[in-house]
Amino acid sequence: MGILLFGAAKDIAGVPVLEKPEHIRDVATLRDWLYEAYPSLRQLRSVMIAVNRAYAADSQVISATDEIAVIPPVSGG
Amino acid sequence: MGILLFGAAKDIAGVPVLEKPEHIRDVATLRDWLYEAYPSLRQLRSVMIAVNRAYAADSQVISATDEIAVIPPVSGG
Amino acid sequence: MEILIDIKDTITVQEALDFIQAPECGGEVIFAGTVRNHTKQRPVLKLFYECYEAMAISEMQKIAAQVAEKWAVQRIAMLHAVGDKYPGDIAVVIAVASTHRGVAFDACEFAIDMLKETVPIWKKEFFADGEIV
Amino acid sequence: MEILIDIKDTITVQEALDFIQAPECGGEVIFAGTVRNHTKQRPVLKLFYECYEAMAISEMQKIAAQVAEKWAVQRIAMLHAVGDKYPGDIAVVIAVASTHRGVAFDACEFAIDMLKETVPIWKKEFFADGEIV
Repeated sequence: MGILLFGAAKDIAGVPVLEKPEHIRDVATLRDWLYEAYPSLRQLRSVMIAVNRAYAADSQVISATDEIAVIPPVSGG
Repeated sequence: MGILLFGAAKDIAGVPVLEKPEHIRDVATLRDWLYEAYPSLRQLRSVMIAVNRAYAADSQVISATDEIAVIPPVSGG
Repeated sequence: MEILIDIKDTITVQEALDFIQAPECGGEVIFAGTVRNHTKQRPVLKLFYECYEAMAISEMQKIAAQVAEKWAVQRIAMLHAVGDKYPGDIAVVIAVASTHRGVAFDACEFAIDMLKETVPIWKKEFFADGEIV
Repeated sequence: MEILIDIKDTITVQEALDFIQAPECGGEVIFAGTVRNHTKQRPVLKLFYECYEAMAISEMQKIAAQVAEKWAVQRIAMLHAVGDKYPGDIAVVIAVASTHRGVAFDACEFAIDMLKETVPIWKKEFFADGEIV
């Protein structure tokens, strides 16, 4: 599955979905890859990763069928 | 003017208005007289006196034209 | 601070909300007190509210003045119903609008706490077993 | 605890109130967040809210579950609007009903604070001077 992007992260990447590179196996690796591919993401106060619709710790393993999303600082309400 | 009674104080006195005896010159004397006339008032958690629509201290002087009210514990809301 | 204070037979949350909503505010907090169908597990048929109206209005104005002194609140509505009220009916509404939601929560809770302590309104409870307290 | 959670184009305080009102509760606290016509003194034309809906619903459910764990709350409604919203429009409503008003205030404030921290919803601000943030 692809990587869903929202809010400021979507604006920075310029697309709402990214293809997930094969080598990414956990959240920490995903975040490193995102920062490399889109350095402007570092300007955000935080970049959380959601795996299967729940906030995920850096150590969480990512499998091919997981729904992955990039969550910039939320601003609802 | 008479003395207005509300809530439980009205139920105890059995009337919504009492005549104010001539000798009553301040709030403390009024309360003493009320307790004497209607001993059941002592069962209430509190008996406040309002003079001209504001809570009055015991020392407050009462004049003939003042609007006096007996305020048992309130229970609005 | 804009203030709406009213005591009447029937009150609604909507009229309080209509009064406090303003495009310069961002947070509205509303407390609605409704008649419960029980008090300490005893079934309640109805409540009857009476008030010393002139003084009640005056005490509600004092509460609004205290709110204005303590907090940056733009608008407040304080409504109380009187007469026979049945389970589910609205007895009291306090609505506060502020730029900051924390302020609106604090001011609204303060206003209802004060109302219950100082405003000369009394309720009689009519229990299902026939007792009236 | 009864729970209503919804994310849609238009939300109203009334639908939240209709859901939480029940004759066994006595205190209802409602927070309504409306679009302000300014942010830090800069005029705002409109907001645009987008959300990651499936996760937003899930996070709102988690907040409701935490409320149920912490407080004796009977009913809670959590509604959020999405799309274009103009000054005065309602963006979010949290409504809580409890037997005890202090509980309802605490739970309602907790729920809106948590929503603003954890629920994946984002707003864009369209300022009168043309900037979009």
